[in-house]
Amino acid sequence: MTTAQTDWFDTPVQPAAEDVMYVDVDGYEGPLDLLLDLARRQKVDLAAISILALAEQYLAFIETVREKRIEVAADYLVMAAWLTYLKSRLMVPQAPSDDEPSGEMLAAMLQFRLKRLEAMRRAASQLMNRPRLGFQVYARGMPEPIEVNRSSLWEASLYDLLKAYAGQRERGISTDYSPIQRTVWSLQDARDILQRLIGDSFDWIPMDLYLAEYLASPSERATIRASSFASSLELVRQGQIDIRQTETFGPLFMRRRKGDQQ
Amino acid sequence: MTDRDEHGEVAERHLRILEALLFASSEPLSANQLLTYLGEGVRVGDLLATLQQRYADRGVNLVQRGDKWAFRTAEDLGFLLRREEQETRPLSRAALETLSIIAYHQPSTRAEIEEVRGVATGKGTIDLLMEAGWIRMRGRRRTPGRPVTYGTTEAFLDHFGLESLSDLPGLDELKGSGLLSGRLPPDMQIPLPFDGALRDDEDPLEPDDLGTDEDQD
Amino acid sequence: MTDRDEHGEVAERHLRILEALLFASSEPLSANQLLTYLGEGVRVGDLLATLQQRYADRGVNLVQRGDKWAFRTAEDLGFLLRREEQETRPLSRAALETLSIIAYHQPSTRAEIEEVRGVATGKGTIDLLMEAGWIRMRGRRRTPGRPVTYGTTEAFLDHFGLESLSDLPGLDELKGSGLLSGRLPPDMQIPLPFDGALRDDEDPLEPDDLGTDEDQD
Repeated sequence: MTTAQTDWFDTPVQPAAEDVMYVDVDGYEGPLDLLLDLARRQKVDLAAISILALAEQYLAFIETVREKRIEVAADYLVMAAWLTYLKSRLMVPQAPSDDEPSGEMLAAMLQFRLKRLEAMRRAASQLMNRPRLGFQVYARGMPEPIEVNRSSLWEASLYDLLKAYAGQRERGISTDYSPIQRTVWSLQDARDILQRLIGDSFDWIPMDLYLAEYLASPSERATIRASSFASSLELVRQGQIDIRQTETFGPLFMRRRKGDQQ
Repeated sequence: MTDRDEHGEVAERHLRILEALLFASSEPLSANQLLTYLGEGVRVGDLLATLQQRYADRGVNLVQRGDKWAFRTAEDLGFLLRREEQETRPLSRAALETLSIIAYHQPSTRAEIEEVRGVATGKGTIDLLMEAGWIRMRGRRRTPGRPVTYGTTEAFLDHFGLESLSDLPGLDELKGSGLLSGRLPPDMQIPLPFDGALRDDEDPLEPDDLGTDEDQD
Repeated sequence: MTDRDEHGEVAERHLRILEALLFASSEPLSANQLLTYLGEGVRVGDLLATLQQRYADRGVNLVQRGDKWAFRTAEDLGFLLRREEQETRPLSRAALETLSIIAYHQPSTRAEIEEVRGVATGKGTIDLLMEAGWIRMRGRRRTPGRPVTYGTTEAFLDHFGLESLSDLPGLDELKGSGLLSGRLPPDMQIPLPFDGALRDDEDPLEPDDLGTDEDQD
């Protein structure tokens, strides 16, 4: 296992055996790292390690640290609890009815994880000791970059050009432009007018006839018709008038509704 | 005979073009990139093999990195060329471990890295390796939370002088001992580092995916 | 003979070292600089001459620059490292507006363009249109400051599918197509573009006139 390679990892300073219990937990990268370090001190192959002894060492370590009233990160306590459980599983023979994993299985799992972590560390170390680019191996020091001469082809259509021109000329015109005021009949106005015109007439008279006076102005025709029609529907709903149309697109006849009103 | 001469002349010209292009670039170039300078139907692979052989004993070698090629100084001259410069910032132990776990287990998620290390991985560690250009986000694992999967890059191969992931040191031994598996070895199938496009259980990253794990900050 | 073999082997090794050094160096190296890597008494000059000869027909050559040496792409392959690329981009609004004013009002000066646009026209916009080949400097206006006058080119007509400047639609046509609204002051006019050689108030450009406006930046 001893290799000539330098160990790339700054392994925590190995304290003398009797000092082991006083190592600060801060030096470790988590509980697995601590376990691995403790295991290494047993100076045997991880495959031959006593997981029970390792668990006891870990628990003792955590105990000492806590006695010294040093805060221990939760990770370490979770591992401690798990190891306590592992210990109990290892020491108490498994009942046949017990379908929890056996102590041996749990121990094997932990051993596997330790071996895997150690393997990954060794792999990292081997990677870093390879002839790396920029350290032992070099790329061309004076690369000759590919020169790209980029020329732009501009896109514009005659339409774009004319629009741009017209837009500017219009922008330049002094803005005494005022929007055309459109007369709009509000629904309320239309309703008032309609009520007034229909009055008490019980005869069917076409709506356009009622509105003839107003419809004379072409620019207002549409709004008058639309608003009046909408208002007439409201009046029908309120039971004030009746509406009738005898054919599609035919004239709309209106009259005051007869009935209980009087 | 004139025919063969002519053929040799054309090949020689192609080899010169490859030399020029590969010498000029400090980054590895793919056969396809090179092909655009040679013309349709030229067998770049054969030319590259010839060139590699020609330079095999020289002070500068033609090396393959993933599916790309580059000229690099010969490994055995490293001791001579070694410059005084130190690594600007040596990688932390956490970063190194994370890198090797990703390299040997890829595609791997953050949770898997943490499982191997037995400790939470700071976001900074992954970021640092991404910034170094050695790892990349590959996709998302098709499991709850859809965690991001990480893999190594071509720059990783280039930096560590590997032709492909199968050159990772000690890979066979690790494979044999079942240490690349997530679980206890015996009857388990042992996965190999995978740098293909996407594995069955991986989804591609969306273009706007920033790689934030849904269940993590 | 063994002696010569050994000699050859040492020389070969030295050549490899030179190759690697010259390849990896970020600047040309002198024989003296190279010597420090080879050891006392080595005839660097001879080695460099050998190396130069070996690479003479290759895609990269060993060249001497002053008293220093470097690898460089063979001159006849330099074209590989240059590439022309064309991209099409839409013309910016500022450029379109400027171009359209020049088209209708030519010959027009920068001040006149700015008067129509109501905003200052950057030198960059004019340069861009000149580069695109759509406008040219026609001459200088015979007014204080002697500003440069601009006009359109043949390429402009070509690009926009016009046979001549008189094909540019006039006021009525612009109104008819809805590009200009009906509510325009009655005195509004659209100029007829002038496409003669020089107008009465224009001077020709001197051959060495770079077109710098005297009263501007």
